[in-house]
Order: sequence, then C-alpha cells, then structure tokens
Amino acid sequence: MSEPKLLKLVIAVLHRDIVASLRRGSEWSNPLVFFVMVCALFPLGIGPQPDRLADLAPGILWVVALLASLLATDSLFRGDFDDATLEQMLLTHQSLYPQVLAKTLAHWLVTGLPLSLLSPMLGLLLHLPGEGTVPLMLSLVLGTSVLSFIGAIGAALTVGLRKGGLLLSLIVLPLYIPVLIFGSSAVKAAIEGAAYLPQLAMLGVFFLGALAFAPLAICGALRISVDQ
Amino acid sequence: MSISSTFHKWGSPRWFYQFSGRLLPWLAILSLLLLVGGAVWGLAFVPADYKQGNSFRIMYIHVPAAAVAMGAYMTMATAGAIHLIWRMKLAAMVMKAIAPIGASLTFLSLLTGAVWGKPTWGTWWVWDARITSVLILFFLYLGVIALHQAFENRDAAAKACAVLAIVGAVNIPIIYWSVEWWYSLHQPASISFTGESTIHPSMLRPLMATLCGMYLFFGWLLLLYTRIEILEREKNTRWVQDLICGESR
Amino acid sequence: MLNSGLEVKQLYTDRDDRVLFSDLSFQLNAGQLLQIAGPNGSGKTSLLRILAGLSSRYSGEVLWQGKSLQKNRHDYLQQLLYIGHGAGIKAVLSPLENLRWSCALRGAENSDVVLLDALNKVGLRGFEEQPCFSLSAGQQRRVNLARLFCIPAQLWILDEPFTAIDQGGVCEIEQWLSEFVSGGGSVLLTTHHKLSVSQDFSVIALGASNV
Amino acid sequence: MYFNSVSELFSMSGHGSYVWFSYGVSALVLATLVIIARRRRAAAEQHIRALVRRKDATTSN
Repeated sequence: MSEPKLLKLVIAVLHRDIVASLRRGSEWSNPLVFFVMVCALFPLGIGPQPDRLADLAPGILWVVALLASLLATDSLFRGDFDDATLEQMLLTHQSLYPQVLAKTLAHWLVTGLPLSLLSPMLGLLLHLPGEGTVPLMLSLVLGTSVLSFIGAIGAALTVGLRKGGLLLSLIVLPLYIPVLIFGSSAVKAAIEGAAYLPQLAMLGVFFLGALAFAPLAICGALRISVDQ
Repeated sequence: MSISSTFHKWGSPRWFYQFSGRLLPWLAILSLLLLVGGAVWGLAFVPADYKQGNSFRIMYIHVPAAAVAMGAYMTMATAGAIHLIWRMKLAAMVMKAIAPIGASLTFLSLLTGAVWGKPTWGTWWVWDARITSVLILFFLYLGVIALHQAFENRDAAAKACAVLAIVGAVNIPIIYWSVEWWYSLHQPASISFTGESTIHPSMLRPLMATLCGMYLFFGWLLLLYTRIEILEREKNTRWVQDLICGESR
Repeated sequence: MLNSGLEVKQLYTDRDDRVLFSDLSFQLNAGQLLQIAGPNGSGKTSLLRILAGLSSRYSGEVLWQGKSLQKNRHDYLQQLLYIGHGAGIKAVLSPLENLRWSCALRGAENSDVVLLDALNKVGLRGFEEQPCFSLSAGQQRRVNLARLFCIPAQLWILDEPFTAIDQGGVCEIEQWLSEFVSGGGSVLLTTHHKLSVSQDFSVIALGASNV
Repeated sequence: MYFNSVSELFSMSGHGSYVWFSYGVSALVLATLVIIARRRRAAAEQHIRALVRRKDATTSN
C-alpha cells in the first residue's frame, strides 16, 4: 500500500470520528464534567484546608483524570459495533492497524486533550502550587494518550458484551498503574523543585510503546469481538 | 485453516488426558511430601530469626505462593499465545484452568503477607513494593476471570482472555518496575527491612522444599482442572463417552 | 478455471450444540445470483457472516477463485461488498459523509459527484446533507445500499436488502441486481421476498431438514 | 526440634497465632482447590452419563 493511500485512510477515519463526536457533544463534554465534579468532591470529603489540598492535589487530579478517561473509553468502539460500521472497517483490504490508530487518536483528541487543557483550572481549585501547573498539563497530555491506547484494548475486548462498562474498568485499571505513578510523580517532583523531565520522558517512552504495540492487540480484540 | 487444523488435533486433548492420568499420582504424592515436609521442617526445626523471631516462618508458605502465582500468570499468557497463534484447543483449556488456581495462590500470598506484616512491622498492610506488585497481579487475575465469565461463547472467551493475558504479561515487568521505582521514592527509613538480608542459609533449605512442593502442587492442580475442561468440551466425542460410561455399552 | 468465484465445500456450523447446517456445498460464479432462503434462526445470517469472513465458527472450506479465504483474504476483500442487516451508517453524519468514509475505507477514490450520483440513484436527492437520524428507516437503508454504486466489487453479499424498503424500491433494487449480474458480477443474498429478476437464479433453502 | 516443648511450638514466643493461622489458611485454600476439582469432575461425569443415556434412549427407539 502506498503512503498517500494510507495517509488518506487515516485522515478519513480521524475526520469522521472527530466530526461524529463533536456533533454528539456528550462524548467530549461528559468526561470533562465528570472531571470537574469529582475534583470538587474532594475538598468536601477531606476538608477545605489549602495546604492539605495542595499536598494531595497531584494525586487527586491524576486519579480523577484517569477515571474520566476510563469512562470515556467505553464508547470508543461501542457506537461502531452497534451500527455495524465496525464490520466495514474489518471488511476492507486496507489494513486495520491504521484505522484503529486513527480512531484511538481521534478519541484522545476529543477526550484526553480537553481534560489536559482543563486541568490547570482544577489545579487552582485544589490549590495546586503554581510550579505544578505546567508539568500537570504536560504529563496529562502524554499520559492520557497512553491511557487511551490501553483503554482501547479493553474497549475492543468488551465491545461485544452487553455489560461492558464495569468489566472494562476491571481489566484496564491494573494496566493504568505505571502511567499513574509517573504522571503524578512528575507533578510532585516539580512542586518540590526537583527535575520532572525524567518522568515525562518515561511517559513518552510509554506513549511510543503503546503507539507501536497497542493497535496490534486492539485489532485482534476487535476481530474476536465481532466473531461471536 | 482455523477449524480444519484444529480438527486434526482432536487427538491431542485425548493424548493429553491419557498421559496426564499417569502423571497425576506421582505429582500428588511428591508435592504433598515436599509441602508437608518443608512446612514441618520450617515450623519446628529451623532456628528463629534473630531480628523477627518466629514470624519469619510464614515465609515458607508466603514466598512459594507468590512465586508460583507469578509463574502461573506467565504460563497462562504463554498458553494464550499458543492458542492464538496455532489455534490449539488444549492451550485454551490450560489457560482457563490456570486462572482460578493462580488467583487463589495470589490471594494466599497476599493474606499470608498481611499476617506476616502484623508482628514484623506492627501493621496488617504496608504499601511495600513487593506486596503492592502482588496485589496488582491479583487484580490482573480477577480481570481475566471476569472477562472469561462475561462471554457466552466459549471460543470467543478463550481468545479474548488470551489477548488480555498477553497484554498483562507484557505489562507486568513495566508495572513491577514502576512500583519498585515508586516505592524507592517514598520509602521511609524505618521500613528499610528486607527479607533477604537476614536469611541464614539453614533457613533456605526448607524454603527450597516448599517452593518445589508448591510448583508441583500447582502442576497437579493444573492437570486436574485441565482434565475437567477436556471432559466438558469433548463431551460429545466417542472417547470421552466410552471413558466415562465404560466401553461395554 | 478463470471464472470460479465463491466456492463452499462441506460447510458446517452450530450454535450452542444446535446444528445450523452441515455438509453445505455450493458454487457461485461470475454472472450468477444465489438466494439463501429459510425460516428465522435457520442460519442465513450466520452463513453470510462466514462467507464475508467475519465469523470463523465453522468447519469446511470456503474458496475464492480456487484459494482458501484465509490465504486469499486480501484479494477477496478487494472484490467483496457485504451489506449486513445492521445500520451500516453513523446516525449523526449525513449520507454524503457516510459514503465518503465508506469509500475511503475501501480506497475507492470517488469525487463527490460520483457519491451524489449514487445517492440520487437510491432516491435520496435533497437529503444528501441531512443527518441520517432525521431520515426514515427506509431512507437509512437506502443510504447503506448506495454503497453498491460507489464501491467497485465483484461479489455482493446482501443480508435482507429489502428490509424497510417500499414496494417501488424493491423493484428498483431487483433491477440493480439484474444489471450487476448481467455485467458479470455475483450476488448472494437472503430475503423472504419472492425475488423477480430477469435472469435465472438458484435458491438454497436452509433449515429445510428441520421442518 | 528447635523448640523445647510442644506448647512452646504452639506459642512461638507470641508469634504462634500469626504463624499457625497462615499455615491453617494455606492448607484450607489448597485443600479447597482440590475439593472443587473433585466436585467439578463428578459433575462433568454425571453430565456426560446423562448425555449418553439420552442418546441411547433415542437410538434404541
């Protein structure tokens, strides 16, 4: 397959998925609303003292962002499975890999990226020290993309099941742990005045690894889910 | 190629069933001997640890359970890969058989770890790198079991679990290494105790016995569960029906 | 043989220990139309999904141009157009956007003129830019069927193409099938409708032995 | 034996309850795995016998 043809395929899938989720609205807005609401619950649960919140903010923001991304992931292939457009993706001589890559990327663009961009505001609400803001955003940008790829594997495995939602979190959450560790640690390191680039570099490594290998698992999982 | 080649291998579960039948008694006797012998040795004959006193004796069950649980996950992922690549039905059965055994051993390792922690560290649970890793391994097992139960179609369940187990196995080194790194960041000086530094060579020998015993016991259970899977899946074949009901009918 | 298209040998499949069909063999060459008939639950959709390569739950052989489907998958998918009983379109997108995406998946480089022409053919002139959820069930089905006119293929596998289509529409579709077949294409379809096309065609009845 | 008496073996200078509890639970879990295997095997055999009886009944008629 020639390069421009591959690129055309990727662009077509990206365009279609982004347009579809922007038109539906809830797909990109619900995770954001969830992110804001759950972050607002924490001061109510642990008290309003700014220093205490500031101490916990990196962890809270990262865990809640992770959960928001997880919730959004369930719908990644479900719509296509229900309206049988997923069958069309499988029934073409063009390879599935770039299609899956484009779909996951589109999903990240409408869920993970807005989450990352919104995070500084929630950092303010939780009294996150100013030095942590930029690392928080950067680590979320890198981290949520990895989360999207890992989550897509789980979404592809559970898309054919009637009760996929909770099951998806069971199988995906343990795999999220390394991302959480390095993401929140980058923010903490920045607040303490230490170097946070190593952690970001690690997230970058995870991203490259996920970019290369996750679509393989996703393709296999999709074929299994359709073949029932 | 998919089904036709698997039909060629119909003989393979049958062969496995007959072969494993001869292995079962030896595995059972040897594993129980090693487990019970090692436990008695470790409980009653090894001198107490000068630092921990007698609580270290839990190690003789905790360490083998953790080690075998880890090995079991890798075996499960390998079986999954074999099932996906060569479409071997037997591998799917082995994979399904491992999940509950591995999860039980992981649970055992967590429980004994917690009980060991109470007299040693004065608390039931410590977010120590090793225990946290075992906890994550437990979650991974639960995920595989939950996914398997959610499918109605057995073949799809096996394939989906194979993919998940492989993804998990690829991630385990990354997860373990991340958790190690995370722990090294937060490690308070007071809990810098590690098991190995205080182990005296004489304490290691019973551990070897229970470790080998646990591996063999796992092998025994694996054969038992796989044989049941074979019976359930091949229930419509002549050889299974002859085997259960006698050839005279 | 150059013409040998789809060939099925001793196909067997079951669901939950219930045999849907066994020892099913047939051949579908260029310029032929084959109707799969049978009551609900007789395995028509299962058969079509197997032939489309979506399902691997079978034993037996499926050959495309003399080679097994697994070995010849790339060529086969290039020649196959499968329209299942699912919607096959995204409801929030317009018919035109849906077709653009479908063509891009197949690597069919069509200008919008071709796509508009296809939509015109299925009777959706004036609806090209409306979101599909605002169309009726029959119109949505027509959007899906418009793929027949913008994706080049040799073999059409159609699962109940007449669902939700009005009487006049059914005649039109039969007309398209005729034209495609006389142009050298092959069609495999399921329907409960009594088919009237200008060519001779064969019918395979599934589930007949159970009745 | 390392301990001077059986009662000392049981008490293990205060750690006895932890140690014996661990070993007890371990024995229980491992035994349960074996018992479950036995039961599932019996159930599978019963299922197959019923299957064969049904088959024999239909073929003899």
